[in-house]
Amino acid sequence: QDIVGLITKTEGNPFFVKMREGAEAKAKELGLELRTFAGDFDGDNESQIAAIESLIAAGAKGFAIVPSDSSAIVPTIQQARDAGLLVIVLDTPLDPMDAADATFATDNRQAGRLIGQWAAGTLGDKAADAKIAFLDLATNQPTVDYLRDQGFMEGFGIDVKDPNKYGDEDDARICGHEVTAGSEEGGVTAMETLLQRCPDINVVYAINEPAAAGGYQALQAAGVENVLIVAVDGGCPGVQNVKDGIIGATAQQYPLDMASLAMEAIAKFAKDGTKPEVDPKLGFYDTGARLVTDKPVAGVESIDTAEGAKLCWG
Amino acid sequence: MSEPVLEARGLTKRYGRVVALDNADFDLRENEILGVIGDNGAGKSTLIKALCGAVVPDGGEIRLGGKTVSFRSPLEARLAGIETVYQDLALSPALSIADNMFLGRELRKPGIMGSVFRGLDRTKMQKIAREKLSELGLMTIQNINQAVETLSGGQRQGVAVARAAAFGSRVVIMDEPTAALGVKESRRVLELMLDVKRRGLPIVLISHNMPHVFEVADRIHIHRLGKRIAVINPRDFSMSDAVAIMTGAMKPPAGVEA
Amino acid sequence: MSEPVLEARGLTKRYGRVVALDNADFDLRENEILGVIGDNGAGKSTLIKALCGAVVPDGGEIRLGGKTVSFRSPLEARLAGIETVYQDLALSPALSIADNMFLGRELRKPGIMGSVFRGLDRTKMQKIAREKLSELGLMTIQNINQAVETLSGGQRQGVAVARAAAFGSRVVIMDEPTAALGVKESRRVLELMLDVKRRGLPIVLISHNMPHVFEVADRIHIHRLGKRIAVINPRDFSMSDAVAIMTGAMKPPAGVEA
Amino acid sequence: MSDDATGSATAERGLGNASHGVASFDEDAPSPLRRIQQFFHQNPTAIPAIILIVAVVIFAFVTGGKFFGALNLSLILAQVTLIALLGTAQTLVIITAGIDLSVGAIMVLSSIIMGKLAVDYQVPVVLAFPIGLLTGLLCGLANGILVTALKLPPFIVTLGTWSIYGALITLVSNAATIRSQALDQFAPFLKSMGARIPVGGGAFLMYGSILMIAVAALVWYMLSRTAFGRHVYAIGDDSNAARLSGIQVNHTLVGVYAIAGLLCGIAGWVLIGRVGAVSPLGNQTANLDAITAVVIGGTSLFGGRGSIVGTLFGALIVGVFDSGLSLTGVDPLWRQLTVGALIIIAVAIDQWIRRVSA
Amino acid sequence: MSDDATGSATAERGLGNASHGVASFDEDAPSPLRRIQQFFHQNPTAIPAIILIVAVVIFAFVTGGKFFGALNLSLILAQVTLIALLGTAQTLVIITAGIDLSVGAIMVLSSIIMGKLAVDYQVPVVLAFPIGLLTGLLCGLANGILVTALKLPPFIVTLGTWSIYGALITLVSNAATIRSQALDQFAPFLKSMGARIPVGGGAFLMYGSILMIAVAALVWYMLSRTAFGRHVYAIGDDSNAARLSGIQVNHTLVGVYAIAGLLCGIAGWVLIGRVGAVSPLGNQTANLDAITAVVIGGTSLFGGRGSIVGTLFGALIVGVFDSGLSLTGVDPLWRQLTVGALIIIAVAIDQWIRRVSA
Ligand SMILES: Nc1ncnc2c1ncn2[C@@H]1O[C@H](COP(=O)(O)OP(=O)(O)OP(=O)(O)O)[C@@H](O)[C@H]1O
Ligand SMILES: Nc1ncnc2c1ncn2[C@@H]1O[C@H](COP(=O)(O)OP(=O)(O)OP(=O)(O)O)[C@@H](O)[C@H]1O
Ligand SMILES: [Mg+2]
Ligand SMILES: [Mg+2]
Repeated sequence: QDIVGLITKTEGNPFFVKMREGAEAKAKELGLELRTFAGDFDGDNESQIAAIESLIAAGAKGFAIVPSDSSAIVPTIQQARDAGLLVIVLDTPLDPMDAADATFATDNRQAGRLIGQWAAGTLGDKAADAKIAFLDLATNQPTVDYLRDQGFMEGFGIDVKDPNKYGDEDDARICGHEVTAGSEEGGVTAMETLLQRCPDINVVYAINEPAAAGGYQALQAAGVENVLIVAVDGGCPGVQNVKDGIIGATAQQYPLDMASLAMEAIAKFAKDGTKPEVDPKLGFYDTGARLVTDKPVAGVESIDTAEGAKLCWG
Repeated sequence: MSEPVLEARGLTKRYGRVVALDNADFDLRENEILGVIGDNGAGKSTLIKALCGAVVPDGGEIRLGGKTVSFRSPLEARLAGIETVYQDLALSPALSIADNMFLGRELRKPGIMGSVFRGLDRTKMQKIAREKLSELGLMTIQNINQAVETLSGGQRQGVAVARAAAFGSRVVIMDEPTAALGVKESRRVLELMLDVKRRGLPIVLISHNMPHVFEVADRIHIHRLGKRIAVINPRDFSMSDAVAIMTGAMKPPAGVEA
Repeated sequence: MSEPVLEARGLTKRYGRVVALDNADFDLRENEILGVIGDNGAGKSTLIKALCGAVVPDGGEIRLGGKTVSFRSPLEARLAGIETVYQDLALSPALSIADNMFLGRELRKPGIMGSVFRGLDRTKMQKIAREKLSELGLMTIQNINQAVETLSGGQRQGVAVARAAAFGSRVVIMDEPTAALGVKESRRVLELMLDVKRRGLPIVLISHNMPHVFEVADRIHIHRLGKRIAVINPRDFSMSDAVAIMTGAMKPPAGVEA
Repeated sequence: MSDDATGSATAERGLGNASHGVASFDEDAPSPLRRIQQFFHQNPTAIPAIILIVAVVIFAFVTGGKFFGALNLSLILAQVTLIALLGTAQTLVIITAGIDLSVGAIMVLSSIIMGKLAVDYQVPVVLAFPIGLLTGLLCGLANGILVTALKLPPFIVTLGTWSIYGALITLVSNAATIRSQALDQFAPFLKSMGARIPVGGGAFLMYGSILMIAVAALVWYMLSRTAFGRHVYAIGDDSNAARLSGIQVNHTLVGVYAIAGLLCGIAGWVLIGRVGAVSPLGNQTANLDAITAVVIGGTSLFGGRGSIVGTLFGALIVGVFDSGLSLTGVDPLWRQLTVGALIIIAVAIDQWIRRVSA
Repeated sequence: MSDDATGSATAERGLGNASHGVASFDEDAPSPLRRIQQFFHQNPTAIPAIILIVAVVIFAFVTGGKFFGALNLSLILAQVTLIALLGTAQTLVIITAGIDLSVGAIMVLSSIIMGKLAVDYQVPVVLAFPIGLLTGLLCGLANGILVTALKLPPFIVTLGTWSIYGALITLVSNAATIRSQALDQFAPFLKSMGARIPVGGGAFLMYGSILMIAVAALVWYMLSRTAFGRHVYAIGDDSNAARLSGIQVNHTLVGVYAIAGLLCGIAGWVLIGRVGAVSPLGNQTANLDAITAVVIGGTSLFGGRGSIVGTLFGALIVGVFDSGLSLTGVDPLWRQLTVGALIIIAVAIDQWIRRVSA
């Protein structure tokens, strides 16, 4: 039996739990022996290095990894590739992207753009004097954090200045950025803080749906109505929240697809040595991000929550 | 000879490779002050710790009022009426004098506040503590709520002694109660001991101060190398003989040999 | 009257609202044993701590061999030749006897191992420690590398006393060196003190044990309420008079009043 | 008495008319600074209170009054509620000279058990809720038993159980969030602590904050007015002396850890209300925040000294700094830096004041 | 001598021919269990060694020998290198009865200063490298000065500086990683500690591991063979006694924190080699891992006792468990749970053995 690996960022996040379930099912179907690893926290590079080393030592054929530190893991991935392993990066591309054999990911900037365009479209003329709160991930701005944030701004029509960094913009519509660690608790506190700075907030961008749910909770508690909340992820509770009108729209990702595609690619590589193809323009295989909303906006492609619920994870 | 109140036979206690108690015997009679003397490390403190539940002996038997007892904690010994002043005092520095006196036997408020809410009756405890301290004439404490750590060494010793004297109902044990005390303070503790004796309680006094022991003790238990080697009457022996027996310079004469 | 070796004038030290030293004077002469007596809390320990740099006095002057000194740490006093046995011993329990004896004055290996690599000459330190301990006839230590915490209270006191006696070059101060000791052990410490005196070093002995003080002291400094109230010659005064002066029962007679 | 027992007797003849007065010294007027120091020394909980007031005043100026908004003050109280609850649990443990690194994990685990039972298994909330609290109690009990029965250092025990409870969180929850709507449907009671009572002027009081204050008052009563509380202090002070004084040290310690666990369970309930959902994410820093609140509140990590009131002030101080800095528009990064510095400064002032003999 | 000083003199007449023998007791044969306990009591570092050996043997069986692969053993050594280095720094501090929560942050900060200077500002590596180490030293020095000059508890000081150094990491690095290629171009020296020397059979030795062992040996020498080391133990044992014995407590403490900082700087260098890049992320759990290694290695959190060798074993134990469990194919979640339990068990065994009077 060929050994394959799956290395995720953490253990506790439903996104990675789903990814692992997808990989497990696929590996079983293909007759592969799957070894799974995870870091202790988001950003735990050391554990991922150790995981790659044990996979090399175990003689694995290849592995899929969601990198915690997309540039610092590159030298270790190079080692694995030098040792003949097929390395497929999931969800968060490496920096540089071609350091992996293939990348199966959502285009996070595009996902951000989708919700930005949708928000701008929904507001219409009022977009010109919107007040936007940003519920971001962490103070050190990891890749997904700035990609989604800046994508949203692009979609919404805000000058992003440095496209790889948020916080340097001078658009008056931006109320402020607060970090949430991607959790409900963080979302509540961050929203409370931002509400004090601008009580007239009417658009909320959230890094993911838990942070959005927390933000909603804080808005509700403060009695602030009619706020447009957008997020990225597309987990089942998130889609449900879109359906319930809590979140206006979310950009859905497909972690199950990423994982099972990766397992198939490694199985193929183990059999005949062929490496997966990637979109030459994007530089990675886009597993797609679809906008889920029940209030479609002209010019922004979207699916409704019923369909979103069928495709959702976690 | 009256029946012993507290009696022990064949106590042994081992700390790793050190045998602190080696088949030791002990007898305390009604209404007496029993002096216990012995070299440093002879096992005196270990002996009384075994008697009051602070260490569980490896072997041997302890009888209180004729009944075999086996204390697994100082609390049990205390409930049986044995109060002890430990060599290292056993006070909680950050707690007040009153708190320390009632530690582990706090009084609760009467009525529902005490039974349901388990509230402490602090006024009553402070009153009793003040009474006990002044009744024993031991010292003039200005503030019964002062933390024990703010007291001088002598005053602390006083609190420990007063606690034991106030609450002992069967036996009071004092392990070197005057070691850190000045002349005046030592005198008060000796007077207190005679006072407690007058109240009918037997006392065990461990001390390196021979004049003190010879002054107040009715009988003297001499401890050597982990066991009792003699019990003498201070009226029959001179201090120098007691020291000679204690240090092994002289064989205990027949009749007093334990 | 010889010139004082160590002398202090008008020392004061305040702990919050407690005045531990209240304008206290002190004189130690060449080649004498000076007894210091006083009630608990009179300020004796604070006085000698001020003399050996362990506390910095709020005011007053200290002169060593006629020169004004002001020690900001025990190390400075030690470098000036003053060695102290503290009431609470000041040993490091987990370190060995030899380590404790040389703590803060370790010997380094000769040559490059010592000067560059700063290696300790453990063999030599152990040898000297063993020599000092047996030269002083104080005890038969089986293993000089034993941790101090495995020693009995008496043995620990012995190590502290031996350390001070071995390294003091100007003055040796002992704060209640026999408080925890048995009769035999106390005797050895007293002998050791006379021995140190024969070697020409003056000694300060603080003790609550009047017979001990009267036995070895050449002069007795009586401390009361934070200051020296008298200096007496033990040959001219009885113990009871000294105690009376010390406790305030008797006014210090003219001539000895400090 | 033997004929030669004369030594002490003769020495003590001098005691005949010894003065029995207590030593008294004349005290000259202390400097004003010294006097302030003395005041605080006698009223230790006043220190964090003063630091808090000074911080509030400064921020009120810097933010041009915005800080003093009724809403802002209400928010600060709501935001510190969880840390204050965990801090209360932590204070109990730290007074015994222990430490509990697992408080955050116990809180989240309890909230998940409640929510999961009520929503996914549709257990009636009258059962699910107490089972959730019981989970907290049992987790604390396990800590206490390991600490006393195996005589392990609390740091190690709770480091280990932190890992274990953390893994249980993921296992039990399957890393899935229980949504607000699902709670509304099956167990709105679990969300009740997040509700707010308006008190006028935009200010509000969260039910959870009221519960927190009630719990803190109860624990304060327990610590300062019951025998159990005296025993807790005595154990932290000197556990050997406490044992010799007849205190059942192990029983008391197990009790302390179990109560701390129960308080974490209660915090789990408040967490659900505050977040509006049951989520396995987050609260990784809750332990450290709680310990910080306790220490700023003047409780000694070496045990025996400390108070619940101090911890509440400690939590408020951190909350006020966080909120004040964010209102002045300080970037989260600089906020992190400033809060770090402020912790050190707050404790430095505290230490200076306590050092009465300085 | 005054005429009435007779008490003690008469009592001591009896001393004339006192026996001068040392007390001796007959010792009956101890049980084998007791004998094992006694052996370990006299050789405390043997305990983690034995635990380690037992763990290795068990894993070798369970994984069918795979665990014993030369490559696998090499990997474990490489993987524990950083924790062992930080643990060495932490051991120094913990022996003084302190704690340093900022070790992980200092390590990352030092690595960023080196990398940033060498790559972004193109400072020659002969300058950038020592400046990076100096950063570590200065961070440690700051900790030490705060602990001694302000007399603050080390827990608070390093909690605060952890926050501060953490913020500095983000500020200095601008949250950007310095890539492997850039290092290769401007400062390959910074990556050198990650290079591996093959030692046959697939096994290898990372340069960083050799450096770690050399550093640990040096610190071991310092602790056990120099006066400074004796003073460090004495301070942790009883800092007041140490001061009275003439030790310059504050100087020594500042030295300890500064050396710990320098060791973290060295760890930062190894970190660059191990990762192959300079990254501001990560190492949030490095503190806790290092403390865990120290405690499993038998160093007391209350100070005065402990050894570097123990810490190395402690780090290896955690590494072996982690690797062994992952080789047996245990799911990461269960692994977290098991490691938590194993920490408790390892320390429990250790405690049992140390309790010689049990
Ligand atoms: N907890 C302990 N662990 C190990 N050894 C101990 C312990 N307690 C006492 N010992 C040893 O047991 C022996 C007897 O000690 P013990 O304290 O009973 O002597 P003692 O007669 O009270 O002496 P002293 O007059 O100095 O108080 C000593 O050798 C001592 O070192
Ligand atoms: N560190 C301290 N902090 C506060 N008060 C202190 C401190 N050290 C001593 N004192 C107080 O100073 C006074 C003098 O104490 P000191 O120890 O000098 O007395 P002493 O004469 O040595 O008494 P003893 O015979 O009991 O040893 C006492 O009232 C004591 O409580
Ligand atoms: Mg004793
Ligand atoms: Mg004294």
